[in-house]
Amino acid sequence: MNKAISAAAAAERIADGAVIMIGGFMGVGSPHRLIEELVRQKRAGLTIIANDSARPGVGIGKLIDARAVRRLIATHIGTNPETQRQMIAGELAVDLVPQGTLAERIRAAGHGLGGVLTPTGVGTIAAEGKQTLEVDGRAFLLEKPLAADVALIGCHRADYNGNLDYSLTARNFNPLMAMAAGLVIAEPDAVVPVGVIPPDAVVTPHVLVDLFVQGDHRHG
Amino acid sequence: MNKAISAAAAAERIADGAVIMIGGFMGVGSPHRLIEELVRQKRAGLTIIANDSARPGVGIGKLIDARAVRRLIATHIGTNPETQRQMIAGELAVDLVPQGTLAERIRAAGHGLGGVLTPTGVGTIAAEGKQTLEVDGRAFLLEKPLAADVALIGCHRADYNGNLDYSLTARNFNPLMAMAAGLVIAEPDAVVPVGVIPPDAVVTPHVLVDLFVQGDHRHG
Amino acid sequence: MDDKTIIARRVAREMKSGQLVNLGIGLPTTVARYLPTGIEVFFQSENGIIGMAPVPAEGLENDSLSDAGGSPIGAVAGAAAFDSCTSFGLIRGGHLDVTVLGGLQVDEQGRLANWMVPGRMVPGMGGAMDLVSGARRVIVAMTHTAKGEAKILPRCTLPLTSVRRVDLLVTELAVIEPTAQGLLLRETAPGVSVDQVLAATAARLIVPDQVGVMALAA
Amino acid sequence: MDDKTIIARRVAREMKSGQLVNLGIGLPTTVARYLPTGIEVFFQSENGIIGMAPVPAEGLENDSLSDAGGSPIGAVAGAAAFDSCTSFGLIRGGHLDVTVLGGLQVDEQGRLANWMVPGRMVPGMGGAMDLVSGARRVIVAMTHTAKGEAKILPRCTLPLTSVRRVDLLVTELAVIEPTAQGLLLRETAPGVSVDQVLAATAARLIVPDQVGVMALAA
Repeated sequence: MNKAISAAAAAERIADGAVIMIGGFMGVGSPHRLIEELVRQKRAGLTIIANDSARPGVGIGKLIDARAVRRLIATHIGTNPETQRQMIAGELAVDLVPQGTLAERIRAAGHGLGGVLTPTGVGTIAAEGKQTLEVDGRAFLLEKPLAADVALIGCHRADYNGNLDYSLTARNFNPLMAMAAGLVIAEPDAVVPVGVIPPDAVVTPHVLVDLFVQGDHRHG
Repeated sequence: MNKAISAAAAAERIADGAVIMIGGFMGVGSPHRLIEELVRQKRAGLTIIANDSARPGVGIGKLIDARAVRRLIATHIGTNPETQRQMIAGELAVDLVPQGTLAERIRAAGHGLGGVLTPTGVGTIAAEGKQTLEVDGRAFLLEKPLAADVALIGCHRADYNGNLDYSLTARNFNPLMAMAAGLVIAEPDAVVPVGVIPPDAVVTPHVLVDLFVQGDHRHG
Repeated sequence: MDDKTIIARRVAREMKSGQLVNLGIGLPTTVARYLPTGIEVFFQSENGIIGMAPVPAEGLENDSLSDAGGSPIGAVAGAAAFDSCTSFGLIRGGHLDVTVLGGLQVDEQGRLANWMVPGRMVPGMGGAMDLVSGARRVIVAMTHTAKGEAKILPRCTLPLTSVRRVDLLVTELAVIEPTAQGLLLRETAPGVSVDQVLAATAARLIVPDQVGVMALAA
Repeated sequence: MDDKTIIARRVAREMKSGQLVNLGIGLPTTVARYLPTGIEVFFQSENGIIGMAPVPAEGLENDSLSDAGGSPIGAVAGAAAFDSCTSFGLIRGGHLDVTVLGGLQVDEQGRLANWMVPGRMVPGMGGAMDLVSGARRVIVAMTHTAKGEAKILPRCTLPLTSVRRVDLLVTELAVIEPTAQGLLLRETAPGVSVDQVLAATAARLIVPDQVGVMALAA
């Protein structure tokens, strides 16, 4: 099963209006080539689930600039004035979620859990519309799983089978999202033979990865 | 802050009647020297939280043999006839928990969650005494966090600060337990200088580890 | 060919290349021996690995590498190791394509009991409840009867492993597919008649006009 | 010394060796510059690292290594990298000793509002709600007033970050400890009188017989 694909062909698998998780934190660890292909192919009406929308011209910010996004589920948009402008103008719906809660909701979807109870947000605006449960005398919000049609994963290496590893803070939401979407497309910095990533270093096992983007070749 | 300690001195920190998580799966990845010290020091009345009790004479089985355990919370005792004998004789209380649920309950405690909703066990004996919640039309059990006084962690390497890595299937419950107990004692195969375990390979960050057992020295 | 070999060889034919498969301890484990040529699957062991393989030779065992029964295993190139939460996240989250499990009883609703006999044998459920609740496809591999007693019953008398309907039941006599309408007899073993299967089954079986003959992997 | 430097230098004195510390973006980040000699703490950045350090020299930045604001950082020997669930597990699970956060308002119950001004500024809560709910010790580092308006109020007019009472509030004028009884004035800044603090504070302050003078880290 050959999972290697060009960024252009990978992006073609994604429909207008799709719900897409995109890894990265302020652009660090985001799958930049896939994002650029979605912009180039003029994808529209997307729902994006991500930590943030980075800055104009950077990472997910490029999708915002291109008005490809109808709804953004994120933890923070303070660094992107264009996201805020579109939100205030009513062109973009933004759901703000506490960061640890976003991580757990994505994980819950990927791990087959019906939800998790978190103390974060109890008694605040973040509790609106949510069930508050008391467990052993403490109050928690019931946070539901969050899944997507597609996950776009930035990673350090992919082996030919699709095993992935990550580098430093570029890991962030990527491995969580790789478990929570119907179609998982990874964009590695480098592709390596099977066995090069040792078993203990594999963070995302290959069975979770449907496709990975081939590298640009620089061999002489 | 020097976290290095002998197995004997580490075991002395653990009181009779303590609630102890012990990593390992059929003995693989268990902290064998710490277990042996608890037996040697005649610790009694313990509550052990672990995947299994291995076999007589092996791993946690040694604590069972020594009648050090009053209560065992585990997923499987079928491989240890002595555990079953003590249970049937009423000498040992055994709580059986589905394996994925045990893992999530320990994780929930370590991650500050009030619980998780799992489909596992709905409509079975495992649901007895638990709240069943419906979320978006599906039934789930509310599983509560499980914490301990002490966690005994088997690992591959510890650096001087207490960062841990693991090898192959010896990882199992160890990193989960290292987040879920008041006192965390690691037993590495080897101790290495800070920096030898690269940041991406650290599975248990040092801040979680209170003490680690020094190696037996074989230098010439 | 003994009963267990028949079962393992028939189950082996259910595997498709690229699938992630978890085989229970005992009979299910032997399915790996009979994978048809050209079929390459990845084996998960719930204690924390994808890419389980036999130890290639005596003396090459590793203390940190075992199956869920604690027996030494090997690993293929490209194996991945992980903790118990991730292992069961793969199972519960629908990332495991197939699990093959032994059984004590299966009922007319296709529900499995395989983890305890109250008052007599209480080994614990281990990973079985998660596997049956979470795997995309659950195959039960068990002998049709035990000491002459039927194990396929109108209703399980033993505690259930899950209320989820399993997908396929393979015995030495038959292949049965639990459906919303009931237990559908798909195939009989070579030389076994439909009446022989019915006689050995306490549950009602739906017998279609065409019942196939079990083909066994070599 | 400007107001923000006074605050950062006072907060720095709260750190104890061996602690795991998370510093918010902006003013809180500057606390790292003023750690007293001999105090060694570990800095977590919620985007997934323990052992954050400044980049040692220009040109040594790494594209895969940044703080929660997206700015390049370095790492100490013995740093650890992890995913967002683990990062917030550390925070929510009580493994983070101290978080230092900026504030828009703090009320008499010691509750913080720091993530939005409805209709005017909606950056999102990022990790702030988890940090305030989960850290063992929450220190708010903020200017005492904004454009002459009090920020320490009987009740926050802005949406709360958490209903949890924060542990310490450090401004350029005072150190205030929120308690079950109310806001306790612990220290005033050098040259600042109790009356000056009271005048700049809309909330009721409990003024003990002894109010100390803020000592600042060098």
